[in-house]
Amino acid sequence: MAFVQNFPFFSIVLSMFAGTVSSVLPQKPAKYLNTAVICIVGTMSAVLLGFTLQTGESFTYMMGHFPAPWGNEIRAGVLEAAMALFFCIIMLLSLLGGRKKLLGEVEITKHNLYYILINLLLSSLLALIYTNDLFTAYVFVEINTISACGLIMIRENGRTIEAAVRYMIMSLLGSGLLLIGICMLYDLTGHLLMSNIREAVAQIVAEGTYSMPLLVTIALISVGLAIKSALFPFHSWLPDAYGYSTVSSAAILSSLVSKGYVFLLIKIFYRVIGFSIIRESKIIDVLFLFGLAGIIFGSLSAIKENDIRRMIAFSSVAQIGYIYMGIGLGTDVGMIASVFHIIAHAATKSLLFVAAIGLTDVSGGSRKFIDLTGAAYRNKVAGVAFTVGSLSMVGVPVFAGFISKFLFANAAVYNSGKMLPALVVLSISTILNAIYFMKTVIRIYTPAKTDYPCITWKQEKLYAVTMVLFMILNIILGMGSQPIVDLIQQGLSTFA
Amino acid sequence: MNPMMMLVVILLPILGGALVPVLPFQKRVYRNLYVEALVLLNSILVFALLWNRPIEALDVVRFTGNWTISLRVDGMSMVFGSLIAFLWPLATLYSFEYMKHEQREKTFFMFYTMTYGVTLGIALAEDMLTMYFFYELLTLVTLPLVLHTLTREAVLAARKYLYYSLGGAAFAFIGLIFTMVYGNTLNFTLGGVMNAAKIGDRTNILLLVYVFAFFGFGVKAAICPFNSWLPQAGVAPTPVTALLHAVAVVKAGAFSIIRLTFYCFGTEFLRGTWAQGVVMIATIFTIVYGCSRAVKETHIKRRLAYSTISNLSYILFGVTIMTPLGLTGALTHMVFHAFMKIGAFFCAGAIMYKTGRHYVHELDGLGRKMPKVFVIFTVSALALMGVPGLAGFISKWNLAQAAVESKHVLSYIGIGALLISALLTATYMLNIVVRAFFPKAGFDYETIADAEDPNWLMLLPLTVFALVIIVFGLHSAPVTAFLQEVAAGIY
Amino acid sequence: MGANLFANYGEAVAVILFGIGFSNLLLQKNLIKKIIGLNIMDTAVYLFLAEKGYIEGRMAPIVVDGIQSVDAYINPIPSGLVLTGIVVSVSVTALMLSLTIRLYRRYHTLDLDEISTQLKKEGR
Amino acid sequence: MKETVWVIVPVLIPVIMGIFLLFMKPSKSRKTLLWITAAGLFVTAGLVGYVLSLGDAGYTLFYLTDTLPVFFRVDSVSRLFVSVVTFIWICSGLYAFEYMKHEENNKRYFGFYLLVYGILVGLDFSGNLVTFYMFYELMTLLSMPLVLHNRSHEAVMAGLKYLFYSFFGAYMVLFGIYFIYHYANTMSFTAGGVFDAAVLAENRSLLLAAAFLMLIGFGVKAGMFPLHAWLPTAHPVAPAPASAALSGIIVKGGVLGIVRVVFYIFGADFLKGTWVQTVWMTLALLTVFMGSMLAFLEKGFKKRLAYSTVSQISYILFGLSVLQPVAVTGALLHVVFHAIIKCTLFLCAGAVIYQTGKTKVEELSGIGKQMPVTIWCYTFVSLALIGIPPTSGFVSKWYLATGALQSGTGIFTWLGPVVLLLSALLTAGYLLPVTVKGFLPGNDFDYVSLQKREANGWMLMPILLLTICAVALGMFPNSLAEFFAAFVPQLM
Repeated sequence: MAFVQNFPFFSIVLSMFAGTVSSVLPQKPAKYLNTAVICIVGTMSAVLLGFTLQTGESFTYMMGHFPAPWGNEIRAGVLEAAMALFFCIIMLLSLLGGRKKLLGEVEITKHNLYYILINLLLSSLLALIYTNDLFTAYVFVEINTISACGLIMIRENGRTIEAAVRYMIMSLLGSGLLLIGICMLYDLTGHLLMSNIREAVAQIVAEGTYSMPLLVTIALISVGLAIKSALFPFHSWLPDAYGYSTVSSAAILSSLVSKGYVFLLIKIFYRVIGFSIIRESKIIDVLFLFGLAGIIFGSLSAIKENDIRRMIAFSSVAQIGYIYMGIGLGTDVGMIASVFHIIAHAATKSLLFVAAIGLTDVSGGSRKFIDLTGAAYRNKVAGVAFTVGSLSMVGVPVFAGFISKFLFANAAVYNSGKMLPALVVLSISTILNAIYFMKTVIRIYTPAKTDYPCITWKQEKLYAVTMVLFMILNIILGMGSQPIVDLIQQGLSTFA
Repeated sequence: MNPMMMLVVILLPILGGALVPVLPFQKRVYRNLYVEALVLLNSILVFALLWNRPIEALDVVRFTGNWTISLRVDGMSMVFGSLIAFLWPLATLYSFEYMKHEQREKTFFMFYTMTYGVTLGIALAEDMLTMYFFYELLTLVTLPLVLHTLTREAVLAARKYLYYSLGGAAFAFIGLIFTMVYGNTLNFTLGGVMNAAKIGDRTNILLLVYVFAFFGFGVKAAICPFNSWLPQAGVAPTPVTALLHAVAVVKAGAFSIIRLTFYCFGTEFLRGTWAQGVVMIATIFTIVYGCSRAVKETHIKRRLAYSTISNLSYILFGVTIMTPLGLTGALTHMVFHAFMKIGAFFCAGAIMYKTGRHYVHELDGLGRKMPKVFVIFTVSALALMGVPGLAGFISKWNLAQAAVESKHVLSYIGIGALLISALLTATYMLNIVVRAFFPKAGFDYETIADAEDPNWLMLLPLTVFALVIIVFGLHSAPVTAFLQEVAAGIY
Repeated sequence: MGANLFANYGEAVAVILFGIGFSNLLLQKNLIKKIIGLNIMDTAVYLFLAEKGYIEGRMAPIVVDGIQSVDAYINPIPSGLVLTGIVVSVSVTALMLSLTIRLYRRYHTLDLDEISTQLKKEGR
Repeated sequence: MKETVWVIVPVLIPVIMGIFLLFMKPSKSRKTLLWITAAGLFVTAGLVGYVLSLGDAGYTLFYLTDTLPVFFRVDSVSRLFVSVVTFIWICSGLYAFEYMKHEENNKRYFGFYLLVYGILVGLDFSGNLVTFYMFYELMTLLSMPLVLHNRSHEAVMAGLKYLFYSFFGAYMVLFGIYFIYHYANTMSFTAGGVFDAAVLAENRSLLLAAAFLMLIGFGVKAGMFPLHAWLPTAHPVAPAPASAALSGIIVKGGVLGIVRVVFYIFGADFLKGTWVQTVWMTLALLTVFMGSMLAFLEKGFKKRLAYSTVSQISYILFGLSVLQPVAVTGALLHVVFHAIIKCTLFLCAGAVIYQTGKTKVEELSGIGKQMPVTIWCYTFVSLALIGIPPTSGFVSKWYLATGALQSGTGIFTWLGPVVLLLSALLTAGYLLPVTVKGFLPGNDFDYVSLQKREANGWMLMPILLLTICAVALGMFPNSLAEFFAAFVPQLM
């Protein structure tokens, strides 16, 4: 077995270990350590990606000495590696972008704690991506939740704590459902390893027994993960959590944490239950409907919002809706679209959050639109970046958003039953997005007489560089999307 | 000619325009020279390109899958492209003078020039995706122009313009997707690309999608009920209103609809279906609606904007007849209306620029003070009414012939609508002319002593337009013949 | 159906408990009660797992006098899961409680809606 | 038919001279202005005469589209109309020399006067429908400045009203033209129609509708009910010579249009006995009666004359609508006579206004003592208009009545003549009071204060000339009658 195949395990353990270490480190080393870890993990995943692309199939990696069906396994394929790599990139960029803000918002003594949480989050995300064992998945889901909650509340104020509590409650409900679901699945199949469960499930379905319990199980699991990834109408916690936590946290939460759960769900659909069976069940129709509802209501409440951060947060609700709509289409094309949108939205949304913070900083820290007038002239980089993000969200060609919109629409056509609702909602939501994002763009480009300071990119090199990187990433996704789409396709095929 | 030229003519204005604010010009004059030279050069290139055009297409960017940004010159491109290329330098000339009394000229000329490139992109697009791409881009580059004055109305107008256009594009997008899935190819082919085998029993859905897409693109062509952005966008400086909101942008909408109808869905597929009925009714209604609003409107530019709305629907009406003749009519009106309306708008602009008057009832007696402007205005007014011997008559004639020949009841009604609108046009245009030339008895010319004809920068374009209107009106045979060939797909 | 229910009453009870816990976590206003609900929920899950794991008349797989045949022992994995689950739930509960304390210190109430109204008053 | 460019010369000359006048420096003295105008009028008249002498001449100027020639052709109808136009135009032109003294902006007036002259010649010479339509529109546009000449608020309003009514009509016509172009073999006027019988039969209802629309459309210009309202508003506000020209000539443009459409495009047989004809006749008669009734009730002098125009033109329309040779002859005769008569009436009214400034009928008592010549002329032409033998009006009405009686068009055979008689009585009723009051103001009238106010030669001469024609043509109608007899039958 090739040495590369250890990388998944290494990356998980490495980040976890880094987390524990940084508990004793002062602020700066912790920071550097964390950055280093992310970079290393990134490179490892990159290498792994190369490897898997080369071999063309996925491999399982036995932890400990017990082989399946007893032991615990890690599984890595093209898609997993790609996801890991991408998550690392986004996380790194978000952290860099929010670094200055972090100093202002979190007292210096707590910084190493912050990085602990980040590291744990990373490890848990990686585990969610790689693991081949449902119960492990559950455990890391919880770790993920806890560290995410920590990321929210690390910035001390009432809002964040309240948000954290709401977040906890919601995700605990979710994980409770997930847990009971997993247990029932275990009860049905007697396995915890995905591949084995799959065989067993196939058997069950073939015999036609236990169809009802199976359905219940699927429902429990999907609902649980849906709640955790803030699918409408379980999004009540989201605006506060994203709107008031420190910017990096917001970016990471919105672009990675919720996506991690979605990815897990997709994984379960493919590797545990088997997508054909899912397609039969009515679950995905429900998800589809909630997705549509999420798209519309998310955008609507975003339009009503008068606070730029919360607006972006609400738009996340809509975007999650897109992803579930794609899943709900119940076709492989739809799934590809969803996975691509996970990536595209992660890139765009973190960009938006970081850009927004740049704008609010030059507007006396206020996030109300009225104060943001002309902000784009005071901080040019942020202005441009925000514009790019908005255009991508609206789905203008050359930006990432267009491609995912394109893929969704394309997928929708292949499902004649859900075609029209999907397409119409897609168009309407485009209009709504245009309304609230472009409103903001015009606002920030409307000159105003203010005495707020101007910031040139020289004053904040790091920030500027991050922004540029974000934009480049976005445009890469928009223009050269083909390889990524192929990659996703390949990965999903190895899933099944 | 080398296919790369197509890319060049698109990129040259975009990049050159982007340079405008960067380059350090000592004097206004230098910048104007630069811009004019740029635009002129590009127009020359465009004509060179169109007259000996490359046969093969040019793939620029590969999006996902085999959907590419690719350019090609066919008949339609020749029509639209040459129209744009002809108008732009003149309009630029005009705007040098006009923009003197506006701020932030650099940004203005930057985007003004960039728009040129993007519009050409629409003209040269080989397939639906490319067109959609440039269509979206057009919205974005023209936004700052609408926003230019940055007054409150400007911002509101810009927002509305944006929402409408992007929203429209969103629905057009559905059409794009369907042509992609149910068509043999995405490339424009006269007669449509729909694949009957793939469609099967989904005809009705496809028709519905056509209607969606029609109205989606129709937003830019200001079809009722999506027209309200156009009059509001009149807050932009006159060169913008004249060139973009009377020609480039709105005609781009019409152009896209032509592409959609004749080159994607195909008339065989559409003719005689309920979809045709729906869109036709929409256009007919818009024709009348636009005019009647224009009669009520007292602000000159808004009045002209409403008249644009109805005239655009002439074009669309020609399209919805869905016969080659109809297309010919549509194209004729597309070309001729461009000249008539831009002429009218530039006159209005000249009046505003010279006298600062914006409302019809303020124009009394100006005819004597600014005779040249008002004579030209009268010419374009008469042309818009469709007085024989001027361009407008010809295009209406072709449209009506197409309508009669199609033997479609709705199209008979359409002719009626054309004539009613002609009458209303007479109402709202001539009442300006009469005011200007025959002020009420006892009107003292002291109140407008300061008014005078503008300088050559403004007059030259105006004169050219007037001449073109008359020449086409008296001798349109070559143009019409060419357009007929285009409609027949010879090019 | 009824017979089935009676046959594995353990699972039935577990599911009922789970329901109770879930609804508490969801509906209670008071944070402490919510946390209690959370614990009930988790416990229900453990009960469920234990029920699965336990087989009548067998013993825990602990080797005292030589290894006997496999069917002398119960399935150990669920017990393992239960342990893990307990760990997780304990940590989560701790976190929740700490958060609750924080909130209480700030707003002197345990009612979440009350707190959010106060936040609105703060207007931040 | 021989191609000769001479055909368009009389069209161009006055147009050019008119434009020249318009752009001439205001400083130039009024005398030069008048000289140029006079020159324009007479030169054009001469040219017209020459062209008429050429016989059946035609000329294709150029092509609007590859299938739309701008084409001129001189046929009998053209001859008739163009000679009337020339005659009237010269008379009221000369009259205007004096009259326009008390109006400002003579330059503009005479400029447009010449322009319209040229356009009218073009209208009469038009050889196909599109050309005709082109000149028709131009006529409307260019004659408007004559209407709103004195730029008072009501004048401008009247001008616009005139404009929009005319355009409304014109566009109805255009609607028809579109269909004709598609179904007809050619657009150029051919006696007896340009359609294949098969086509006619095939699209009967459609083409009937088109024909009807075109009738109504041209009817607007001819002041036919229901779209006559512009006429009484527009004619009185214009300066007297202008209103004379308008009432005498411009309205005939509509008549010419109807003649062309009915006899040269659709052909009489196509319309005979159709609902179109019935409606047309009804409308015509209705207008005849209503016009004279309104004139009878009207107080303003010129406005009364305008109403009388409404009714008189509908005599002509009725004559045409009968679609019967004799009646048509009558109609065409009436075209000539009414032109002359109505022109005279307006000129007289103008003279009165010019001399005394009186515009209401009841103010005119004793006017006969003040300006006897004018009023005598007025009386004579009034008699002519009423149709007392041996004056001209009698002749035309006689033809009309007989035509109607022979036509065999159901009730109209007798209803037509009855209405005509009735309206003749009314005509007497609204024209003669002026004379009566004018000469016999009654005993309470003070003869002391009154002195001679006779208009001077420039104004009297045209009036006298016209009056003589009006009467003489009535006594010796044969030449005209023969001229008509020559071509009217081939129209049927």
